[in-house]
Amino acid sequence: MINMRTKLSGFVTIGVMVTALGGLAWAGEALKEPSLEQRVAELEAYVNNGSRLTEVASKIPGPGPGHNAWLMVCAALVLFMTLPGLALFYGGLVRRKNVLSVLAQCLGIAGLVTILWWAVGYSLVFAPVGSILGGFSFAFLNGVDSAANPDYSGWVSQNVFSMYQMMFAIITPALIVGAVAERIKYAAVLMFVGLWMFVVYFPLAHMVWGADGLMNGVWNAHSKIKAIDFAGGTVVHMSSGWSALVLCLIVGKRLGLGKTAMAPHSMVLCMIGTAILWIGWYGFNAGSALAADGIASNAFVTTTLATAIASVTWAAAEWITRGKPSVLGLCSGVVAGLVTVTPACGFVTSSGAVVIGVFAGLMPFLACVKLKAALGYDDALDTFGVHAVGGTLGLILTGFLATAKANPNLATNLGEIVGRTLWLHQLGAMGITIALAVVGSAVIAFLVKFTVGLRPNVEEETVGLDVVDHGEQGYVLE
Amino acid sequence: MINMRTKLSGFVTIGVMVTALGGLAWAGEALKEPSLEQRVAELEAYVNNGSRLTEVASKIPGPGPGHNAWLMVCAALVLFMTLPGLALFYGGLVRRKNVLSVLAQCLGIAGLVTILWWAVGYSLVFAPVGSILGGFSFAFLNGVDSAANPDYSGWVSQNVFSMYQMMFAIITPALIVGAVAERIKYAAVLMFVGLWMFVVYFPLAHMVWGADGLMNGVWNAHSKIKAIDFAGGTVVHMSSGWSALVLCLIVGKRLGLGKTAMAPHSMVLCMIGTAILWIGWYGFNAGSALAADGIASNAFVTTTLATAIASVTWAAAEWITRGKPSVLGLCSGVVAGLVTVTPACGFVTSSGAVVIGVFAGLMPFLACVKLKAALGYDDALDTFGVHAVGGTLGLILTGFLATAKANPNLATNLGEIVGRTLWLHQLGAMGITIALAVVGSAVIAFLVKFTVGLRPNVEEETVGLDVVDHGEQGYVLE
Amino acid sequence: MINMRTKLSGFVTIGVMVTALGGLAWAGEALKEPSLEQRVAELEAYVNNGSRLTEVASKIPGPGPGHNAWLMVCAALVLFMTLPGLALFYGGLVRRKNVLSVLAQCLGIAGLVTILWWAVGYSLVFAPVGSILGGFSFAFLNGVDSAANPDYSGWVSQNVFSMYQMMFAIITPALIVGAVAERIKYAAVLMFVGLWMFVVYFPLAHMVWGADGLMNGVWNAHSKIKAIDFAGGTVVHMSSGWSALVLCLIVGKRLGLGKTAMAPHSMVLCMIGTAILWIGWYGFNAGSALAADGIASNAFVTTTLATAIASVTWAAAEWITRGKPSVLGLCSGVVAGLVTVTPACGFVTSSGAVVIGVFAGLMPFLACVKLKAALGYDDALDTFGVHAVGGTLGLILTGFLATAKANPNLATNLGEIVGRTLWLHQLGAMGITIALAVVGSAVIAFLVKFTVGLRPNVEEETVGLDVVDHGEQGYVLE
Amino acid sequence: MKKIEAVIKPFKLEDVKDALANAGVQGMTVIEVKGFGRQKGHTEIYRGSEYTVDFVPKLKIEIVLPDNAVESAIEAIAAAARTGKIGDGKIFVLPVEQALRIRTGECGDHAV
Amino acid sequence: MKKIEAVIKPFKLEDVKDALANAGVQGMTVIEVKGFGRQKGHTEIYRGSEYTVDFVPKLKIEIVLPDNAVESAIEAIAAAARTGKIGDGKIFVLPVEQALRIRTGECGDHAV
Amino acid sequence: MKKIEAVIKPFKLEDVKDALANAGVQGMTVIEVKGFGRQKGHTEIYRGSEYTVDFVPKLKIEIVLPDNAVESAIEAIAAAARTGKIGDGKIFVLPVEQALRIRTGECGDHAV
Ligand SMILES: Nc1ncnc2c1ncn2[C@@H]1O[C@H](COP(=O)(O)OP(=O)(O)O)[C@@H](O)[C@H]1O
Ligand SMILES: Nc1ncnc2c1ncn2[C@@H]1O[C@H](COP(=O)(O)OP(=O)(O)O)[C@@H](O)[C@H]1O
Ligand SMILES: Nc1ncnc2c1ncn2[C@@H]1O[C@H](COP(=O)(O)OP(=O)(O)O)[C@@H](O)[C@H]1O
Repeated sequence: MINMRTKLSGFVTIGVMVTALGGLAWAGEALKEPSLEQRVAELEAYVNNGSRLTEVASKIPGPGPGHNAWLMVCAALVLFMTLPGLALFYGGLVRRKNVLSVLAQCLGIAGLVTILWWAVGYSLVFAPVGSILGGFSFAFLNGVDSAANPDYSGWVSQNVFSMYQMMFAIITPALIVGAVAERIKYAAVLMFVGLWMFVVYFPLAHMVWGADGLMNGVWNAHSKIKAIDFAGGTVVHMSSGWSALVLCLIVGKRLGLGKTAMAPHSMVLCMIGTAILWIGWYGFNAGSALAADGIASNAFVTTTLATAIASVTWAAAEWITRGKPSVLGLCSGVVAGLVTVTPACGFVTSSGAVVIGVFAGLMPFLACVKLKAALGYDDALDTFGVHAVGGTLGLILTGFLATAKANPNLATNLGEIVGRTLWLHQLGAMGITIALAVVGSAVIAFLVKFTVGLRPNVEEETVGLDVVDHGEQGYVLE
Repeated sequence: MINMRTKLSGFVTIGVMVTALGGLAWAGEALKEPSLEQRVAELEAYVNNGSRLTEVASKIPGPGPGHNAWLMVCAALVLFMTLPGLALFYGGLVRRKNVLSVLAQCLGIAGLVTILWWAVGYSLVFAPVGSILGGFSFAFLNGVDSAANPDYSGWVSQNVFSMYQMMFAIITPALIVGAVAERIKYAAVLMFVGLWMFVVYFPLAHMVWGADGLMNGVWNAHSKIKAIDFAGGTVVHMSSGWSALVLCLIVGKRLGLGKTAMAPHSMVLCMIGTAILWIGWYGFNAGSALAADGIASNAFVTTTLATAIASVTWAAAEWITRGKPSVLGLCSGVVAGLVTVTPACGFVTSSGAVVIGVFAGLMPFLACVKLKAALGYDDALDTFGVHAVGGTLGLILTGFLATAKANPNLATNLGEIVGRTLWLHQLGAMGITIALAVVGSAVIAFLVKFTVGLRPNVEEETVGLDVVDHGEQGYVLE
Repeated sequence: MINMRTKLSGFVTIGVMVTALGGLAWAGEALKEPSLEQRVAELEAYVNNGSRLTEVASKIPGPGPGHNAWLMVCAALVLFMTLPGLALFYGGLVRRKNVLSVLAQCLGIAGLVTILWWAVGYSLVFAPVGSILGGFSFAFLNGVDSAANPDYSGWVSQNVFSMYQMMFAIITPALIVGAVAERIKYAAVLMFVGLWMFVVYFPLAHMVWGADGLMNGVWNAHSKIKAIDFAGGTVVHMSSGWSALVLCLIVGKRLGLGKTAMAPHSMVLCMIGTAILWIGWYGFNAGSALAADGIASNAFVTTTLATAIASVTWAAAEWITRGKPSVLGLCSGVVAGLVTVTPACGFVTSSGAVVIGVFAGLMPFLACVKLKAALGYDDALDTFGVHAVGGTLGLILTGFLATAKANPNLATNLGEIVGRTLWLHQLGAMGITIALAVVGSAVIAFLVKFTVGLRPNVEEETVGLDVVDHGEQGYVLE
Repeated sequence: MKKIEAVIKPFKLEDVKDALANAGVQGMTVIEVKGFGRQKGHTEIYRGSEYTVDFVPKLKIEIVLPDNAVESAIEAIAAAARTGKIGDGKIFVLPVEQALRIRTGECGDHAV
Repeated sequence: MKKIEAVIKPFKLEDVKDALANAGVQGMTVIEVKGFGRQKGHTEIYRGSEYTVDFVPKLKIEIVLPDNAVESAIEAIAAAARTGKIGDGKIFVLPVEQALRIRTGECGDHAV
Repeated sequence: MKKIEAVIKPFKLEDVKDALANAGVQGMTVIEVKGFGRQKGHTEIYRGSEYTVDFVPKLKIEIVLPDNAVESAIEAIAAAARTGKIGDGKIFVLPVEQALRIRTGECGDHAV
């Protein structure tokens, strides 16, 4: 839309400000005008992503354009990871007859989680007060407008922040479907995810990222467990990965597993999905700085290095152990690198990222190739092998590699433990995350099993979920 | 390219400034130097997307980095919507033998419209003076350089603004091709679009968005019709949707319609296109704030909510009425949500967006499934059902749901009518838009019919347009 | 993830500053505090992308958010060009049995080049001192942190700058594989590229873009050859294109060329790749301003115009010479336009871009269609015809069309020669680039040939590289 | 028993199927094939390269049926598949010695 | 020599192949086909349009073999392909007059 | 009339087509098939899973022609398709009882 808003902007921003500062200054009691020096200091605070002045009225009460633009871009990038990134990454790996079911699951989860997030999810995660779960003050995005919420990000609109966080809440349950692909009812997926958000995601996200969360080591001085997780090793990858394992055990193996070929129907789609995941992950990781500042810059670099190195490592492992590096290996390494560096990216240096990349290429490789074969569970698309193993690995490596050189915020509440006992706190967070995911998912899975049911019947599974659950075919190529 | 431009930048920006302010201060007559207070105020104006100082020389005469970066990103995102977003969304829905014809149409339209826009289009839409059509002062982008045009956006380069708007001018006619897909000559598409830009698009865009436009309710205090349309409900969606209906009636039905199966050849491509449309639409909607400010933040949120909810609603309607939610239903809902929230996104709150989302899921669903079946026109890919119906719906809902709480600019020229009679003005804009699109398209369609001709012959249509018009095949899979 | 960094930011930025300014002020000897006027001047410098104050301590020592956000986005966009852009553009053009080999080459090159770049590449290109090659001071990204490197970009983190440049180093060798697609061993590609980076890319990039580079006409006042190349006509396109010609001559023709059909297996993938290349190229070209300033704005516009016009021109040439415009023609025109405008985009006006677009549509068209047929080399996917021809053409046209009106930086070191003898310097740069690429590639190709070998055997080439080199199939559609 | 093999134009499948159903035929098997014959294919051009695609996509219908049903089936196919333009296709009849329905084990005319 | 043509359900291919191998059959050719018969297809809905896809994907197996091997091959196929549900498919036997192995030029029973 | 069915290696199609044209054959039908025989397929590995793809892509050519043309056609195919390596394929000859050109209604030898 065209605007000549210039003349009106004073008005605009004052409108915004009144809303924004409502909690600080009682309506009616106006703050004093700032001095010229204070105005300059606030402009500098914008550039530095520093704290706003609270004792005087602000001349720039809205979001700061550079940071706000960045977070809008990042929110779009994280959505891009799910739609179509993850949908293609997974969709390419299933058989042709089930490709649409994967796309429908990703789309349906995006819609469902949006509604839950709008209604209560955002509030349960980011509203005060509580160390396990937030409150209801932001329900229906009440009061969540274009002003910033200084508890989380000083220069980004809170409504943008809420959408950015929502994109994380969307991709997390979507990761789970990889483990049970090709053999779960559409209704079962939606019911499982709907419950899982309340039982696992919202509490975990609040505990790790909520300003008063139990495990928010960086920002909550009173947190019991001083763990750190920059962009979601626990909340996103461990939670989905461990839940995926439980769910796929309860759902059972695909019909014909081990007897009929279940080769990916399109490695091309899988590779497109991988590339989109990589690009989108910059929004996920560097965006988690919630500003376009130096910490974002650092996260951008560590993400890139760990990912590329994990990709090479995985492919090299294949080349050595079987004589051929595969596209799926290169892609799996990319995803494993991205997953593993996620909790670490804003806390480690580029050298730390290189170390993470090597581990990220090896451990998930072993999990997918050796462990799965040894134990025999049917984690169809390796959600457990990549996300649970990678996320757990990353969480622990972060405990050892995090350094205030990479992120000075680590020196505030955690100065005593970084480089020393931090890894113990990471283990604590690991334990809680796994326990919550495993127990929560098991309970929900049985609930679904005995209500709408988990699996299609044999005939349906043989025909494929696309036709059975959606009445469509992925390709009509005659 | 590498730069050490730092030392030169004073020079650079002065160069820009001279050009930019040419119209305000006569060349030669230098403006006074600003005071320190004025300099700080101008920096604040940048952060706030407020108005520049005009009475003194500016120390920051170029574009503002945060806003300018944002609009470059948004321009790229809107192009991404057409190439490859819309091309895939439509391309996946046609039969295999016509997929390339759709891609060629989108690519060809992008090229053709770029040339028209560069030559006269931008000028006819955004140059003064006129309430129906602009003038020629910006022809060949004359004088359109990196300085901002304060009539439209104070902190974004005018040349970036011109490209951003061009991307809208590209996608609009590309939307039309969905209705006549699989049965129209390539030359006919290009000729139709070439004329249509002059007859329908340029006037409509000027009337709605031109600073002195007839229907620019927000910014033109003298506008006859005080309509509001944030990102293109009239200019983009209604214009293309109603034109599509007319064109598909004149072109006639596809050979064999109703007898042979015309199922989408690749729902996978269609879903990829949908996802790209969604992502790109953030550039379309939030970018229409022309700044990374609080209004953009709000548009980002309303766009997300309406889209996700419309997707769920459409799929739920399918689930209820036919027993299965389909991927095409989820995708159609996404697009319908995006279309319907387009005119509203910068003017309504998040609650308003939820209401829009529900309507957007239902009305276009009914139009595509019931209305089309009842009336029997062959709108092949439902351009009318989604874009005309969704755009019209959105325009009217905006009349009821717009509020100065979401966008304080509504309080300036429209304080009297917002929340009261605004919807009547919306109806007025609706009438003019439909009349222009319907009459204009009919005239042009007959002109094309009797010159280059609209349809391939029966043999050609049977073989498919890819081979006939382009000498290529979409897939060679043997 | 979530932050309340606001209170800590002073600390953060001081931490960064100490590192950043280490070279300027000896540790321990603190700079003086800036005056209010100096603080305002520095904020203005941020907006203008101007030079920082060096004589006093900075209150905003970190990266500037608008510029930093922009360059992070651009770095992601340039990676997006390779993964999946180029991979799909090339992958769609090969036969079905070789599609994965192309994807694997692009992925493998991304990984390999990242490792080289991290270890020594960045240092050899951007560390002082030397006119042919840089030094080792930045090896292992030592000292490359979130502070800016004022030699290159005053308001962008140096680590982001290093990643941005890395994305160029990734796509360049990936372009080469198009010429030898469908008939080269995976190991050979990796070995060739590994050596080629040291022999061709790193020296060339340093000569053209290094602050003290031999051919850096814009910024190095002492450069011997006063050439200009905004975004990589020499470093990226000519280097890869000429190397591709040499390599494909040494590798030899595909088996059965001219006898069996080698039609693209998926023009749809090719078009998706083209669109992604176009979108990503905004990061490549407008990002090369290294700031979201007016020069970036100008590059955005010239890139768009030249690309769209080249696409139309190429398709028109096909339409005239053979009766049908093809999707491959439209796509080839897009890429040719992007390539040709690359060296010019930041130096020419929009009118200049239109001229470039027309040439870019014609010359590469003739090279791919006539020259290749006449000479008979098997440049499978036309890397030479598009990138070498387009890049060379663009370099020379830049010599004639560059103007200080578009980029005032041209007036500093080059005021005397722009518009006069600049084209002679461009010819000089052309000669050095071609010589280095041709000789370097020939030597390396023979080295590879006599060690790991270049080609698979006849049986393997017949079966296809996907199964032979990677043990996978692109599509399993039964 | 006999086996009828008919090569037809793809867009005629619906018509042929209906005609056969009317003629009492209940089962058949259809195969996508490439036909070479009098009807010519098309030319594709990709940058410098020109390819003549000299096959035409066709469908082959296979029906096994009792001897006495052959005549009417052939007539039904021929009538439904005819456009009168080159490339309409062929009908061939081959002898069949035995037939078996897997599900039931029935043999001979009962199996088809 | 005879030619056996068997239409089976796709997911039975492995079983049938193994059964044939056990019965001594070493070579065969397999074709993807669409079957029309008692077993019905499915319905697809795309926005307003409903399509009945009335074919079912099947595989056709073709084996040429000496007369004396026919019986056991038929039995092997029938046993391995049977599920007892509609759509299990058919087995047809046709006469073959000659066979030739291209590589060696061998003829007759030796060629198959 | 006879029907020749030849299974060949896909990349030999051009050569076989030319050879048949030289031998006077004007029409034929080609089908993509999967071959199982002496020639073995390949192995694919996807993360932990290994699949042996034990079919080989082949083309089947079908030609119906007058009895007296059979010999030369077989020779033409055999010569053109031979590489001497395992997997070159087979040629089978089956009896045909009737042929009809749909377009014209011509029957017998005139129809092919
Ligand atoms: N001798 C033959 N043997 C097998 N199939 C044939 C033969 N001749 C033609 N066909 C098939 O019949 C189709 C139609 O034949 P064509 O010569 O094009 O037209 P028409 O049947 O009208 O003369 C061919 O595409 C081919 O598939
Ligand atoms: N008369 C026939 N001629 C050729 N193929 C047939 C015939 N009847 C059936 N078929 C094939 O056999 C398949 C199975 O037949 P169908 O009637 O569905 O089940 P059943 O064999 O169990 O009675 C069909 O899909 C079709 O491919
Ligand atoms: N008995 C058979 N019946 C039908 N097709 C066969 C038979 N034996 C082989 N074939 C086909 O011939 C192809 C080549 O056979 P193969 O045994 O691999 O090589 P060769 O013919 O050189 O001995 C096989 O892939 C298969 O398609």
